[in-house]
Amino acid sequence: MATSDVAVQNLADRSDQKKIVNDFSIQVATVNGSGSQSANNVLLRSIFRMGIPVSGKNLFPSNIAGLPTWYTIRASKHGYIARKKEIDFLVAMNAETAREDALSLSSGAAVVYDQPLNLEAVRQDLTFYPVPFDKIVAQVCPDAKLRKLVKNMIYVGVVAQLLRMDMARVEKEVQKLFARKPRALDLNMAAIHAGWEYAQASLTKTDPFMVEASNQTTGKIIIDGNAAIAMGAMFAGVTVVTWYPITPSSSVVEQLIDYLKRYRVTPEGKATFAVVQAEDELAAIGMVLGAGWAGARSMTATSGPGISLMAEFIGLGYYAELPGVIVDVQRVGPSTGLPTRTSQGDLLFVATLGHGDTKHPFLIPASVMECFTMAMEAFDLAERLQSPVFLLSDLDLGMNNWMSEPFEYPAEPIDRGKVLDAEELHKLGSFARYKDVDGDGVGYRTLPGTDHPAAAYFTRGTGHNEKAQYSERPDDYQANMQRLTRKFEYARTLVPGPEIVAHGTSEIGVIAFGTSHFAMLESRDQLAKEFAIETDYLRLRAYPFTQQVFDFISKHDRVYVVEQNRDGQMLSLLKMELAAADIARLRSVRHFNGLPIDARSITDDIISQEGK
Amino acid sequence: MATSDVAVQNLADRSDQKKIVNDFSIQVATVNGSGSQSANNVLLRSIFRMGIPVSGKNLFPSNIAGLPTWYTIRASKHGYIARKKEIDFLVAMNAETAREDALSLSSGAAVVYDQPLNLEAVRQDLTFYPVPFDKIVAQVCPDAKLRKLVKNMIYVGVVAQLLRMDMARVEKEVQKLFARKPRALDLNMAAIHAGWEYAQASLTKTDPFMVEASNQTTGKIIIDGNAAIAMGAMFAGVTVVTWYPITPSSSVVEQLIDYLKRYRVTPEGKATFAVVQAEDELAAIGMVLGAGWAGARSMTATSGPGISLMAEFIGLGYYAELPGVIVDVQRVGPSTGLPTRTSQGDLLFVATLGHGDTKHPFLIPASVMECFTMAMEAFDLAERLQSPVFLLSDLDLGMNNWMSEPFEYPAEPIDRGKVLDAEELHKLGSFARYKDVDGDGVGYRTLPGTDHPAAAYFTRGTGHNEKAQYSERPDDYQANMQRLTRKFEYARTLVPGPEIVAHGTSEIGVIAFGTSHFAMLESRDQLAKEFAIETDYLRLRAYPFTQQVFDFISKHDRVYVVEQNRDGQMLSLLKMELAAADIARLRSVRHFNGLPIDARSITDDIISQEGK
Amino acid sequence: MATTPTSNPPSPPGPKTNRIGLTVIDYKGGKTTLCAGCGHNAISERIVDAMFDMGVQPERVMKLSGIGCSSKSPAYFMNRSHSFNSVHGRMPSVATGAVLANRTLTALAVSGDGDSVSIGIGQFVHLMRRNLPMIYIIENNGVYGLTKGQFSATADLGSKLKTGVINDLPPIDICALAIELGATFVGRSFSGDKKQLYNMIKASISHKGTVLLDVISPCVTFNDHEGSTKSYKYVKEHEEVLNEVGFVPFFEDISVDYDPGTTTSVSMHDGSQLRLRKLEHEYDTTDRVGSMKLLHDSAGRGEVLTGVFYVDTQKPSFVELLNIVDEPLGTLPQELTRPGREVLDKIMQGLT
Amino acid sequence: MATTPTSNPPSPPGPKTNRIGLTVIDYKGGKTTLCAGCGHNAISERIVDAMFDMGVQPERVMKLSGIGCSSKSPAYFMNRSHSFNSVHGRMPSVATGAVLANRTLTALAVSGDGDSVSIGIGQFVHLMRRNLPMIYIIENNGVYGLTKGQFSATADLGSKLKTGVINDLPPIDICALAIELGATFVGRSFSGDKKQLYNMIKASISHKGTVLLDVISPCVTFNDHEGSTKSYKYVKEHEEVLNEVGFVPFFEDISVDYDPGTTTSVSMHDGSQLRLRKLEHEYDTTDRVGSMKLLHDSAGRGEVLTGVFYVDTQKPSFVELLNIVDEPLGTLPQELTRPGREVLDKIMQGLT
Ligand SMILES: Cc1ncc(C[n+]2csc(CCOP(=O)(O)OP(=O)(O)O)c2C)c(N)n1
Ligand SMILES: Cc1ncc(C[n+]2csc(CCOP(=O)(O)OP(=O)(O)O)c2C)c(N)n1
Ligand code: SF4
Ligand code: SF4
Ligand SMILES: [Mg+2]
Ligand SMILES: [Mg+2]
Repeated sequence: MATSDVAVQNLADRSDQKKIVNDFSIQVATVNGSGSQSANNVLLRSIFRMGIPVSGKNLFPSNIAGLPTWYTIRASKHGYIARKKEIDFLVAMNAETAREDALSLSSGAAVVYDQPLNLEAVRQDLTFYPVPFDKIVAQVCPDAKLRKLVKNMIYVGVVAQLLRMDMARVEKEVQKLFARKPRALDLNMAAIHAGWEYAQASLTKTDPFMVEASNQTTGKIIIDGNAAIAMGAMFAGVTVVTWYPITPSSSVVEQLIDYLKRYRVTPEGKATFAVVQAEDELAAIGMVLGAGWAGARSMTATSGPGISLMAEFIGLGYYAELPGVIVDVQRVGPSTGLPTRTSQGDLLFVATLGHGDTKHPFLIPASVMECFTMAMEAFDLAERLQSPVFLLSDLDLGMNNWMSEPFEYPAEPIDRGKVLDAEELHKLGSFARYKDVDGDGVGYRTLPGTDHPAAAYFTRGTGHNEKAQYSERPDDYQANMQRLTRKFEYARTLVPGPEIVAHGTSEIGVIAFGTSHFAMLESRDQLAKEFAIETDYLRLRAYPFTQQVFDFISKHDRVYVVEQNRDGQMLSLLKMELAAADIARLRSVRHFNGLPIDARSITDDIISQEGK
Repeated sequence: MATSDVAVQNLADRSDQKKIVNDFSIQVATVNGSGSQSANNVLLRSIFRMGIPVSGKNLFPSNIAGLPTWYTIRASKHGYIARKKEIDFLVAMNAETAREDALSLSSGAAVVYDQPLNLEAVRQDLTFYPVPFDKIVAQVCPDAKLRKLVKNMIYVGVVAQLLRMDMARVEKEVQKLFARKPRALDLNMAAIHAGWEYAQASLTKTDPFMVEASNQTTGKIIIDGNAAIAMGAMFAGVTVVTWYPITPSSSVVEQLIDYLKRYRVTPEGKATFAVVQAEDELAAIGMVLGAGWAGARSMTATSGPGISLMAEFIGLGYYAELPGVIVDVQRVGPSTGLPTRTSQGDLLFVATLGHGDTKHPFLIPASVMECFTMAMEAFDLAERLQSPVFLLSDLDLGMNNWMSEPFEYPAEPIDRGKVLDAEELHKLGSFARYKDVDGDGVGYRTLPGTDHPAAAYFTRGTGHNEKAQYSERPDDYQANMQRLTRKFEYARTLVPGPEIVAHGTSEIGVIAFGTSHFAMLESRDQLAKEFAIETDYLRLRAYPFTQQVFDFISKHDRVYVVEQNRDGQMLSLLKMELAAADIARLRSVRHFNGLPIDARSITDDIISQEGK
Repeated sequence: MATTPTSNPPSPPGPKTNRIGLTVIDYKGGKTTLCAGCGHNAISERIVDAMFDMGVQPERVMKLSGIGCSSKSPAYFMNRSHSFNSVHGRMPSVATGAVLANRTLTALAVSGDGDSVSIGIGQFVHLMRRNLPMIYIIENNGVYGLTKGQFSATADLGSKLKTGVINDLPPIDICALAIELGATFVGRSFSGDKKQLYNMIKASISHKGTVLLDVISPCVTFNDHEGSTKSYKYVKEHEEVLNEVGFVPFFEDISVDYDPGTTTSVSMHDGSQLRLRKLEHEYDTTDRVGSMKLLHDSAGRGEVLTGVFYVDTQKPSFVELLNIVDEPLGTLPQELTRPGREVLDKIMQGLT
Repeated sequence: MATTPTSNPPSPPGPKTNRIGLTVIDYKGGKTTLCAGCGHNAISERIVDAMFDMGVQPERVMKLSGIGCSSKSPAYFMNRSHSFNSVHGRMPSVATGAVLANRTLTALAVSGDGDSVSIGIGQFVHLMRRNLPMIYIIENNGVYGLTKGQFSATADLGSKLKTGVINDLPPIDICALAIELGATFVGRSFSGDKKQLYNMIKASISHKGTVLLDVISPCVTFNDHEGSTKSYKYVKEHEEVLNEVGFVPFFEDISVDYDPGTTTSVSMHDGSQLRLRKLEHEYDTTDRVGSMKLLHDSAGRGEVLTGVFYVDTQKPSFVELLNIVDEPLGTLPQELTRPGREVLDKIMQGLT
């Protein structure tokens, strides 16, 4: 299998080398279940702690053990943290893929490999570093059963030495990792040292790649998007969490359980939350809506197949006006698709989920920071709108480690929307659940248990009038549906607006969102530097679109909408809302092979559409 | 509750009457469960058999007995069979709604009513015919328990007399209905006669409405859309039918069971079909796909909520390429909505049903004739495309009686698509399930049980290569998805094209589909006659759109897309595919109060958009 | 203002009030839209009686249901309680969420055999496993009333529809299943047995886990299942007149009253016989395996056993297992649901 | 060309063939991608053995599954059979459709406890009711292997995950449930009991209704449930080194061999003990109520009973109930599936 989407390279003369510092990507090719994750983490964190911007991407198969896995670390002094198409430094640990892995490298790349693989025979234009892993591991690890695992730390030592990394830094990261496991610490440390020493003694560095200490990451944190969402949910005051395990969303809730157990238990030892592993996604969303109806801040996390199963209930949520937050960590569909690959493929489906006329707001975090903040916003929105609200993350954001500024404590208190309590009811005398009192399409609700004889109302998915009474009257139905449209317009004013970078001079605009953001940033630099094309940039952060989005589009001749799906789903959503004159400005850039989008793919596509 | 969407009328002077022949609507207001259906049928069929074009629409509540129901019969010498907003002749049998029913009539309408209701006090501008139903029924029906039922036939007699209908014709229809129930026949016949005689003796006709024999319906049949689909399915050779009861689709399968039992049993008494009442819609569609995979022509029928529940499986069907026909008899959503009202509200949802990038073809019958023919086409399409294909009917078409030319026996044999049998495999030696051999995106498949060692392949919803082997390779995934796009383009060439009526001179085009068709036809006449606006007309019959659709749009300045949903779903689908210049031509006309669309609503909307 | 001291005047003979001072009117619902004589209406009445007599405050009750005639019935009792008529077959999940959001309320769920046993059996099974504190009434008529009488998964083997279709699949015994799966209060009654049903609901109100009541509730409109011996008398005599399904004859409610330990036969509207056997007073309701055997044996004899079959007051309920605070989660103040600044700081520290 | 007549030459010592002349290779599948030592692999091998020995033609078999490690396993046996790996929890419906389309094939379904008992219990229940002719194997490990080890609805009460989470909900006994619901061939085995499992599959092949085999199949990677006595030995000794879940140690297959009527304890990879009790040869497999009681009683004793519990060869299968033609519906010729012109004419006549 290809390690990347770069075609197998032709041989080419090795070009003259000069030092390439803090600007390259490392790929570790191994098999899953072999325990390489800790090793890769040590590498990533060591470079990060040396002050160089990094990103790590895990490309793993959909099984538990024994299949090819690639972990890519990109170090970039420019701060580029999107996937880079080209691999500069390969660690080939997997016999099955080693040949193809090596063949798809660019000329000039370096390869550390397990000696018996004899990779140097494959090409002449790479730098090869054979390492006798088995021999080395046997020396540091007497227990044969553990060797497969410990072997990984040996490549950490080798790579660290070859890249001229700061060994003290590496040691610190290992110490952190194994802080509470002294035996493991000793073993792993010994392995790293053995690798380092082997490299120092037996390998001659001829590749150009080097790490040099910098100060670009001071104060920054590393976290994955799923954990950041979990954290946001906790600080949003979530009280009922339901889930059904599915890759890549499981860790949202697993991490959330961790946080909640630690920080959301009363001094008496009681939980201020309930987490339920439901029997499936239908049940998970049913619980969310039941809980939201009864007053809880409720959420579930899932991925595509779960979204499909939630369709009927989400329609109920829209029409019966029930709050709830649904986190969709998108993976490649349709159907089971590639469950361990990333995608932005659920946009259109989510926006109109459910039969009949439905419309749902969604938020699209582009960073772990936004995973945190938008998780909180989603809960406020859901309760203010009394409707299901989606948080559309993806596998790339959710399961990979990203660096970030530390998160900030929420400045605003929790907003629970329009809820009448007994006292207010007492003043009002009565209330009509679905009456548009404020003209924003949102009625006032009461919670079960409200101690007032007029508090109760009947919630249903069938036609109803303002007083929540059953009605099949054409006028009641139509008025209610029109109010729901008004509510959606109101949502437009509440959702986070786009982030815009505009010089005001460019005739070309680009629109991206979510994890395409970082590739987009890099691509804009490429366009500017390599092709002298300046672009204005709008990063969408939510649906429905706010007015700024329309304004941005109408201000540019050509607007490229960049997305990670086949059918141009965001483009479709835009077309549904835009005037024809503005639609004429739109162009589409799509990436949908399951790998995170990279800058080069965007740049190439735009350049070809620009006819350059 | 309003019987129609006409606002309650102000009093107005009764205009001078002249005879209005074969051009009016009758509404019978009653409660459901009271057995009025036979009576209404006799009325409808009698007028029909007198040679006048008719249509009947049942507006019923979502319960079993005791709530208001309205049945409307429109007689139209012009052949208009859409719902008419105004009621000309009311039969007010329901005390609960009688007042409002009468108040919403246009001035000059006639009202037959149950004497104790004292309706004549309500307005002065109507013609009132009080009838002492209880007294009359007591005379003809000694069994008190049956009187509620028999009462209905009395109004048939009254109305028949007042409209000057041909009593012999009425008698024939009653005879047909009760052919095998002599006691019921006698009782009902007596009731009709009693009604007739009462009217003749005690009522003086002062309204203008009359039925006169004509020859406009010679040779025509009357049938509901659901039965027509059932018939189509049987002649399509359906072999596996699964369902879960839901209004308004249940009768598709109930009628199909009837047909199959009668016409699809071998001389040995064995069934050439299997019908399963599944435990829910997830199971129903799972069975359809399993059966389609194993070679059956399989189908299910459902409505909105069922479609929502099928989302995950439909995505599997798209991606694993499994044939199956899904009949969606649309009702009002979202959620349970108005389960007994009509809508065209599932278009957008169905078109992209399932998470990830999915696209599904659908056919949209506008008549009972097309219910029959398109049901057959759907099966051919599903097997030729190896994909789920939807038939989007609606409650109005499915559950109401429509007149039609008799159906014609299919001219073409069944087309089962690309299936390799053992013999062909023997010649080929091997096959690759997902290889695009013919360039149309459709591979060849084999059925389980094919007696050849190379026949088997592995069907899955996960990534796969041409040989149906598991693959997570980016290139395999992308190539496969691109082939599926090709297949959808191929579908564009197979689905039925639109029906176009164009003079070639008009700058205004109108687009409608499904049951909006008849209101559209009438509205075009209104536009022409009342406003001198000539329109060209394109009736969509399928998605994806064929080239003619694009051509039609680009040939007109303004194109009104008429549909029965809130969000302009067909408009959205068009916008997704059209060039911006053509999108600029589109206007939207939407009707979404649960009542079948009527010509006047369309005309008014177009006129106001035309600024007239 | 006059301040003449008076002795307590004899209270005017007003309507009867219960221990919290409410009248039965305070427990009423909207006018039913179900068929006259439908068993479901009788059950609604028993709910009202039991809730009134137990003095449950209506505002402390939440009603939950799926979709079906039965699931509509919460609209016809206790208007002063919040109610959630959800989607078909998935009420258990909605109830679970609602109970977790507010554990202090009494959750009263009403569902049908189609809603709970056909489409809904998956959620039903898992609800039973969890022992969620709630009262779950299945108004069991063996058919889908609201969609005009198709068989549900509790239809008896050999039952016949008006259309002539015969049910050839075995019925699911809801009670045996519930006990098998872990429900802690399981009983069966009959909509027409006012006393037994009333008492069962009363008993349910104080139970701390899942109460599952399977209440046989005839569908007078579509229940022409041929029972043990007879066919639908009324139809038989008048069959020629009944020319269409659209006609719904008006039926009187059926009711029975018989002693524990005895068997009685009830004539259903369709003329068929329902053989009910009431458990003895001294029956041991804590013997799980024994109760299941009893159910299997009596089903084998063609009897519909009624009574409370199994009670377990020891098994922790789902909210106990989750160890949640005593107050409703839904209305906890921000102080309890949003950790302080120091917590975020601490987490951030750990991530650098 | 030489035409020298020869006597039959002694056939070269080739691989063993079965009664239809195929070798065991013809029953093999692709290389497994499951963890080494996973119980599911052992079950695949037994399927191959049984199918080979019974001489079932692989082209006459269709394999069906849902989603999970277990559900992947059809890719690892019998490549010459069509296979359908469908969606999570809904395989029973797919199987139903497939069997109806071609009743002449042997349907072999493989699923997991998560796939069939958690998400899938609804379809499972209804499949059992229908007695669809198929072999349904649940590879039961009490966890969701493929999503990294969360509890399924068959996890034992008190089981503990690596993360420390404890299962506090009662397990569903698939066999008792299947018998309750009407399955006609119900048994339980253990992936490591080669002989018993092999024989059970062999017996299944000729049964005419639903065969439900609950096969305990340890998940070596995520199964650290604390069983009766011991904890996960290997992990205990090296726990400090096992720093991440990503590491999957290589395990040998577990296997057992013991006599009917006896009890044996098996050491699982996690060091826990699984107590298996094999039914006596003379056990009465036709006593439905008795078999359920036996299962309940043995579960109460903490034993995992193995063997065939219940067989009913009389109950008609679903395809028999549907009275469909003997040939596959899927390939009936148009002559049989499209009625003639006269039929349409007749229907049209009736509508005028
Ligand atoms: C997803 C879905 N499928 C089908 C329906 C149609 N439907 C409404 S009620 C009902 C059956 C109700 O049966 P039951 O629960 O037994 O209630 P009853 O009417 O008999 O009291 C069905 C199938 C629906 N509402 N939703
Ligand atoms: C609708 C849906 N939800 C969740 C998942 C994720 N998922 C894949 S396999 C699995 C559990 C499998 O458990 P089991 O059936 O016991 O199989 P095992 O892996 O243990 O053999 C889950 C939850 C999915 N594929 N589809
Ligand atoms: S149809 Fe049956 S279940 Fe529904 S209301 Fe009428 S009697 Fe009751
Ligand atoms: S994770 Fe468990 S169930 Fe899955 S393959 Fe590995 S051992 Fe088997
Ligand atoms: Mg029912
Ligand atoms: Mg499992």
